[in-house]
Amino acid sequence: MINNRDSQGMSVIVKTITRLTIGLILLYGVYILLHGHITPGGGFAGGVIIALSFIHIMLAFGKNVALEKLNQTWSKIFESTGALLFITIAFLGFFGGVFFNNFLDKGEHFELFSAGTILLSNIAIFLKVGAGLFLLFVALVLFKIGGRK
Amino acid sequence: MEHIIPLFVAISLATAFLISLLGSKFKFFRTAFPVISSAALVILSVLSIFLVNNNGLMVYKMGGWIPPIGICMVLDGLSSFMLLTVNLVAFFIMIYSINYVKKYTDVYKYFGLLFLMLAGMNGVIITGDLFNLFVYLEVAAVSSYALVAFGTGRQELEASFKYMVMGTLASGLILLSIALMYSYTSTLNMADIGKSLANEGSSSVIIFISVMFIVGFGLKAALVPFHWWLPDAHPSAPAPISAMLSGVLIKALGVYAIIRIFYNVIGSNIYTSRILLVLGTLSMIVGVIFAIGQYDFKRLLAYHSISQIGYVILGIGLATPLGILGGLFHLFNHSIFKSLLFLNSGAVEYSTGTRDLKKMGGLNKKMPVTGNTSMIASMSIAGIPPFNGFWSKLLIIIACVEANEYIYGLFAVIGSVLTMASFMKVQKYAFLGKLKEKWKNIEEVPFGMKFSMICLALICVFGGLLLLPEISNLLLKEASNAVLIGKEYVNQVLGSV
Amino acid sequence: MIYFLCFILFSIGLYSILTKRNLIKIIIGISIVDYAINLFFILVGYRMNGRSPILEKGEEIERIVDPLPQAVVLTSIVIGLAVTALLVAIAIRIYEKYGTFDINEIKELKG
Amino acid sequence: MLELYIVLILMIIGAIIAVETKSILSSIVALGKVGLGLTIAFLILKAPDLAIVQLVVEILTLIILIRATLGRDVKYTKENQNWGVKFLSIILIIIFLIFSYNVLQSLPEFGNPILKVADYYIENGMKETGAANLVTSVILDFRAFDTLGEATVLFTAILGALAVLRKNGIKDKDTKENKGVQGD
Repeated sequence: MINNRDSQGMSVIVKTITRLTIGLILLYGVYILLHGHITPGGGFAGGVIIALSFIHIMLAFGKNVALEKLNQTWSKIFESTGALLFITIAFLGFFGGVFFNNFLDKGEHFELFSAGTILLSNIAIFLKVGAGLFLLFVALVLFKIGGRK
Repeated sequence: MEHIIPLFVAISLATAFLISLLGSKFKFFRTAFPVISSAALVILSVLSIFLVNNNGLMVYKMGGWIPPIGICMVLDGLSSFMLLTVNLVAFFIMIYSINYVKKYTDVYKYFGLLFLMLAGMNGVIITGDLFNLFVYLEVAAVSSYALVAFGTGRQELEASFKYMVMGTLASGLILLSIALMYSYTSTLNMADIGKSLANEGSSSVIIFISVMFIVGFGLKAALVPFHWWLPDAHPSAPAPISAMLSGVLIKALGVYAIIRIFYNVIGSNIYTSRILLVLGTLSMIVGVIFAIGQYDFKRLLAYHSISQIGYVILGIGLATPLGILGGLFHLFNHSIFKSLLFLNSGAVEYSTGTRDLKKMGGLNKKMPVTGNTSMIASMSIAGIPPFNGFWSKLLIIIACVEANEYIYGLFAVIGSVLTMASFMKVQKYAFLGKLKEKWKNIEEVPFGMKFSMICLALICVFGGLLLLPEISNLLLKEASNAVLIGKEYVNQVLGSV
Repeated sequence: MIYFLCFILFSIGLYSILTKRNLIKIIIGISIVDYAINLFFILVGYRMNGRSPILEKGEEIERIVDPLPQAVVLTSIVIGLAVTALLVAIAIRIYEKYGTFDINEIKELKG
Repeated sequence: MLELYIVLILMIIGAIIAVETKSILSSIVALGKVGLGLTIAFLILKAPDLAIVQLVVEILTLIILIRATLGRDVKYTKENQNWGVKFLSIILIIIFLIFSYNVLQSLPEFGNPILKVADYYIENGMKETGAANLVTSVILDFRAFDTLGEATVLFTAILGALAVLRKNGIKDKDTKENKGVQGD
């Protein structure tokens, strides 16, 4: 039972503006993620922003378009992989002697590739949070459509 | 060897993530894998007991940072005792679940959530950091909210919502007191907090924080003025989850945290002991009085959980060596027999589809394993001599008399008698007597469920052996010593860095 | 005094949880309680005329506010979001079963 | 710190509106105002990391809450007439506030925290972890175990929400009663 209105999404104005801004939002999310150890932000904020950008597509264009870009199976896999990646990083700490050791070279301060495992952890959290929140929103929305009598 | 300490959390988390990644595809991850993983956790807990016995208290520095800077894990007698209790019960529940959850859809989510709950409990037990305790408490709590609603029926959802609101309120109070504590001591490590407080004495801030902690953790442990979510939440969950919630969750999140914070960190004083004694007695009596009138099997058991937690708190509140030993021993025994009883109720529900005691009758003839194991568990909980419940209740009552708290001892005896009456009713209605017409064709439950029930019943029968000097020195004495040393904990943790 | 304002915010949320009968209002109350606690934690770590805990090239390290409460609150915000999401999921499932968000009409259990 | 007081008072007003207004949608919007106030307060208190996170989380919360209420017949709430509960709660809250007022006097003064552990982070944080953002260095290195827990809570909540929202909880039976579409 696909509701007509949902597949059409919102008005042309909204769609056009979304098309223009969505790239910027995605870019901003990635920036926030990668510079988490130098400037404000980090994996969590980046992940939420990415999830919000997909939610944005979904609200503007309807759920089919959004689900073509990232469907539920994949987001589920991304989510679990992110979580597993994070715990693997924790296990890798045993190379440095203890659980959760930041065993990599710390590198030059203020550089993008510095701070050892922090960047990797950020990416793991980003995957988990972004995919997870999108999945959650999709579940809530799909449930609503079907739940109405 | 000290590297096994973080594994308690890491293995259970990794298991949960793997199940949620692969569980929908491969059957292995829904059946054998949880059992194997939880067996590994049981083996690790047994190892940890020997480790503590050899080395005394052990501190594991996460990421290599020394305690006040980073998070540390502390393994002492009390933690290893709690770890054994939690993981042992969880192991039997995993075996039982494989058959029981066949009626639900998306079983892998069930096992994933169950392992997340286990990870949360292990994290709470083993951590040495106050905020970290809160985080893992939330992991366990959030997964338990979802598991209560797992059946997605009307009652499940309502109970889960109620439970969730109360649980979140409790977490909020706990977090607020952690914030106050941080502002007052400027550290989050439990040992370091204890050290800062040693110089302060008891000020109004500490009293306020203590009250908030008692309310917060009291809500989690379902002590009496804060108990009213439990009789809804525990019966509504699937039976193995009820066993997990009543058997270990309220103890790991409530009782353990209360013991750790009030004995080892803030330091016990006459007021907190008095409050715990009163709350314990109140829970003991009120819980059992409510239980007597119930005809819903699981609801009755849930009220008994409140009552039995009262015994544990009463023993702990006495603050004498014997009282604490009795309280902890009762905690272990209650985990075993209460999970067994919930598993029995699940087995009955599995075969007959009802929880109403009035509709049952004579089930012993058709379900001999369930009937007999529930008989053992009932006698255990009622405190009939050879079984484990008798010994722990006896210890608590003797401890009351020794401490000249005759009134509390009297209440404990009264509670025990009422418990016996209540379980005689259960046996009479459900398992003894004449078999009703409509249950002519029911069958005993599958092997996995039987196996768990028999094993737990065996532990009930031989549980008293834990009091033998050799075993008791290894397990119970270590645990009660860890409580009794009080603020010496602080020096031991900071000393071993 | 500023701490006390924060506690007033906390009390408003508490009042909403204790007295309101609508599931969404209860969720709102829980969110307000979360906000108040987070704000309190950050207030605790603030230093008068402090600087944010993000270092920049060639700057002196001085009067930096306490980074630990910020890290802790980050965790706490995420936990708050998680709890809210689960609460909403259960609430809309309840709506599907009962057709209402009103607690007075959702009373199968005795309490 | 006058601006902080103003923001806080605005937040309190917003919270009162959110709690007391009859329309659910306005109540959610008022909650958004409180969250926005919190974001600004974080900025004033020199916590830009939190301001970003709070802002995006706030948006997400609002979307979820509005999505939950839209299309459902719950525009207005009925006022609860149970004065006993109200009276008791107010008494309880007043007692709580009186006690907390006394307690808050004995905390360290606002703006002058003790900074026992934090000094170490500030002095050595960048040297030992290589991250210029000290908050990140705390959450992903010094206290990474907390972050593992935090990520797990979110994971749990999402798994739990998917479990709660699935089409039929129990196989075969009750298909008539459960009409929802599967959540995943």
